Amino acid sequence: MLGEVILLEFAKGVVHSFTLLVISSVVMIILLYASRKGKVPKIRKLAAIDAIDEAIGRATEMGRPLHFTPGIGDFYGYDAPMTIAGISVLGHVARRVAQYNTPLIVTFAAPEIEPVITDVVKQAYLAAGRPERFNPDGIRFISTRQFAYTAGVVGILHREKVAANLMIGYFAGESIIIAEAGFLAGAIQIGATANTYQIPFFVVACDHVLVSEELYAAGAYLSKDPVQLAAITGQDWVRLIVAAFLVAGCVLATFGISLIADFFKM
Amino acid sequence: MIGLDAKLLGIILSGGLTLMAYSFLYRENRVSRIAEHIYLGAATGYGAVLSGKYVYDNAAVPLAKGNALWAIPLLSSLLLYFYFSKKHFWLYRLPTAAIIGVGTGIVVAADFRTRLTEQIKATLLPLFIVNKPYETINNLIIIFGVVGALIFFYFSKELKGPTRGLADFGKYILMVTFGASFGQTFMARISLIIGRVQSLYVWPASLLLPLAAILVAVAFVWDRRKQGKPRVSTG
Amino acid sequence: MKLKVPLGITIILVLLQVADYYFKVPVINTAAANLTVAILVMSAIAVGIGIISLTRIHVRRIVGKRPHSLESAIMLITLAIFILVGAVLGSGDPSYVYMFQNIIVPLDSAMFSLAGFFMASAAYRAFRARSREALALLVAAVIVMLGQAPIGETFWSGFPVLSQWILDVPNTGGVRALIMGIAIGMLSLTIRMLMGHEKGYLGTGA
Amino acid sequence: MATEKDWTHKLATIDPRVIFLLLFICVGAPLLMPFGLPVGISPPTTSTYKFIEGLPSGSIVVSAFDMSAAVAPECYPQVAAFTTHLKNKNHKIIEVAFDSAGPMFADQALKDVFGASKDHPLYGKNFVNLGYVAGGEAAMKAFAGDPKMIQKDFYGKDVKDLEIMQPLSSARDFKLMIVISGSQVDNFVRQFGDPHGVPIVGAVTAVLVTRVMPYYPAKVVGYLNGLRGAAEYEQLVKRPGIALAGMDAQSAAHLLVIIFILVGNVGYIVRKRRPS
Repeated sequence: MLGEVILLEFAKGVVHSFTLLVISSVVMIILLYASRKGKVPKIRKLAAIDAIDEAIGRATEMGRPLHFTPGIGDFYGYDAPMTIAGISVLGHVARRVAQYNTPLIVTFAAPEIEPVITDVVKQAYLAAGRPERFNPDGIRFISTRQFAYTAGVVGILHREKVAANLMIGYFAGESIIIAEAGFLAGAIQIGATANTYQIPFFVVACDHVLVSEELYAAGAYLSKDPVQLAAITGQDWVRLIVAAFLVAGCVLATFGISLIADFFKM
Repeated sequence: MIGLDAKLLGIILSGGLTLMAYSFLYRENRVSRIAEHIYLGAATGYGAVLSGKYVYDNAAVPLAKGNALWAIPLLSSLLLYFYFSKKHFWLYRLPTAAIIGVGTGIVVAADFRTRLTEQIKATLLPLFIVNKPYETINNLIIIFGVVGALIFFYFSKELKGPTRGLADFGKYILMVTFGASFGQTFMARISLIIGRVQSLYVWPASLLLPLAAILVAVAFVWDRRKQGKPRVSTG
Repeated sequence: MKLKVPLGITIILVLLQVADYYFKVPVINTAAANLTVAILVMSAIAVGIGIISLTRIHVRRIVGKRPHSLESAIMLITLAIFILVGAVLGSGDPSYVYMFQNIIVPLDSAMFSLAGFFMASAAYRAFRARSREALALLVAAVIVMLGQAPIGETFWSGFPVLSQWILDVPNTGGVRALIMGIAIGMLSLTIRMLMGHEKGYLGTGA
Repeated sequence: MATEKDWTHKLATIDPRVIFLLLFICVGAPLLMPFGLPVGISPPTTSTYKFIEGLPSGSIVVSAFDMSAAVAPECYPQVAAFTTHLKNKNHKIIEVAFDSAGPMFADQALKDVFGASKDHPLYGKNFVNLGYVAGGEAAMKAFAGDPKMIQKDFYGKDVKDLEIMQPLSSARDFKLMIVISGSQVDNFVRQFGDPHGVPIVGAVTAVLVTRVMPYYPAKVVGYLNGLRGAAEYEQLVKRPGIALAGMDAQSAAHLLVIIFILVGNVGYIVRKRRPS
């Protein structure tokens, strides 16, 4: 009965998408399992992520704070994965600054992510063996309104003489304002977002940029955990599958064969 | 009469706040700081009121009408406030996990289609069209641009040989994309400045313009004398 | 317990939402739709956390007589006024709309318009022909700018055409590749989450 | 190594505040004294104009204000321009808002074009401001199904008593819908264009144009591209206004930035070429 309903009412025009989603997921899951058996995947160097250490080093040397923001996103919808990826990077950053005793300021715009951020930072200080260095005043909700948040961050960057500014997560129209204000305040800057319209602004105003999907790979890359790295390899496998579809589809389209094009209409 | 005065006051207030915020462009200062904090308080307070209204309209009203199911989100979201408890801190994770589950579930399913498969579909173009050299070239740029830029992000190893060449082509396509996107947005942002300047030209806000100019000039002379060298960008 | 239960909740809800998108099963579709509103209600309730911690930070600053206490006081007073007036009169009241129109709106637009100034200074500094890639970025930006503003066509009527071509052809290719990569990256992140490897979002660091 | 006082160094390291000040002047001066550079009229603007021109006099046209205050600098001049055109052609205008900031701009447009809003003798006959309908896309769907679902207009008058609303039973009676938006037009295509066959015009921000293009010209019969679209329309309706002056400010600002980019590169390249 239920099966009948599903078969008949399988939402129209999404068969191709569902098929590809299943294939991609299966490929990624297989690679994750393979890595558990000790197959350590190789990943090329990602300069912008490696630069995070450089930024922390500089803030430490100068004895000035490091500012981290996962952006204006929350846990709902389009911005959710970017916020999550940003928080994942924050965990690694917090562990390093805990070791070096560099002051850390984290700002954000969605109140519901505050508990998670506090939790992540606290645990990172604990993991680094320095729980006493955790400063709750560094975790700052600024405002729910986009440009009020921007105004607050810009103020903090200047007043607290931030030495390193890490913007990793979801950003919209405020990206250029925060990034350029950070530059004027003399901070070394790393920008990362998967909001395509905002990447150019990070490219012009930041020292290092994680372009689009590198944001999602950053947490896994920093963890150096083979299982997580396998997920990045999984991204590459899916990328190759997609490229193969594209090339084959275009070649067939050239000769007027619409086999693959028809599949994507299903 | 009172209505008119309120209107004039509004014009002065919004003009004044605009100029206070703009004073940041000279440097971070007490005036811009005050505007910043007025803004933070006002915007956050306003947001809280709207959130309150949302909760009231969408959960409290149905609950009062007897739809008891709405008690679930209301009560479970109170668990978020265990964030302030030292002992049962972790309880905040339950509602957060629910928010994240629904929040990412929605986007993963929909975006996989609109951002991946629909894009593949749109890129299935013929590599060669007879007697249409212009379209052929455009198609080739789009197809090799998409494939090249996808390959450019290849994480598993450094690329060599022909794939390297393809990735390089992708890199240039990405650079052109970023440049074009920057150039295209500039006009929209200038439109915003135009909007602000127009609001400053309205009487009596226009009275504030010469005042602001004098203040900036004074600050400039003051800074020069204190030999606070103006910040300089690096080449 | 402290991790497995929340992880379980996330997994079930993600799968439910994915099923809702791809299948027409009335039970799932209704549940998913109601959950969506429920989640928005829950996020809205979370705003209280923000208000509490904001107040905490600024009160501490005033009590500790730290720098910028005056600004903190201004912040707290405006916050209180906007919450009280809104709660008492309602968000649709003309006085409240007036406050919104004359305080928040101008500051919104003033802050946003700083983007115009900052784009100009960033363009001057960053658009240098340091490498061939930088040159591609710079040339594309300048052509599109000249294609947008009427000044471009005054110089050469071809600028709008060339600019449109850049937007339609190479830009289309670039944007497509970017968003396809993002969809793949997002899937990879979600699978890491669902398999219990990416736990940052549950507050457990790395 | 070139010295600090070298001219090439100066060209490559101009204080950003000089740029800020000059940009402010470049925007501010042309608004006071426009120099009137001609603005070429693009096909989507022309097709919008022609579509409105081609409707029989007295057609029902809906202006849907899905705009927030943040996009007003781009979108309001468009509203003023096309509302003037609708008035000149004697079309009946129904203003409705799906963003809470919308009704204020709808009211402003009536005052600017007709000289008065609710006190105008033709209010309720030739034009109406229905105010804000909460609920996003669900509200759009309801409004498309029954435009009289709105009880009171923006000024508190009973909608069922207004003459202009009498012949309406569903969105099928709309001859055109002009969507003023900075966020999306997709929802309007889904709720009005696809199910009811209402032709749609997008009065949108420049950033949104790329998302409107896929619908043009099939479902969206024309669109106005940000402030530029408004300036083009002002020329078509022969009512030069705020947008045309704004285009001069745009030209000056764009030229300034391009000059600065060139200057920076001259400084940079000369320094690089010079033996150290």
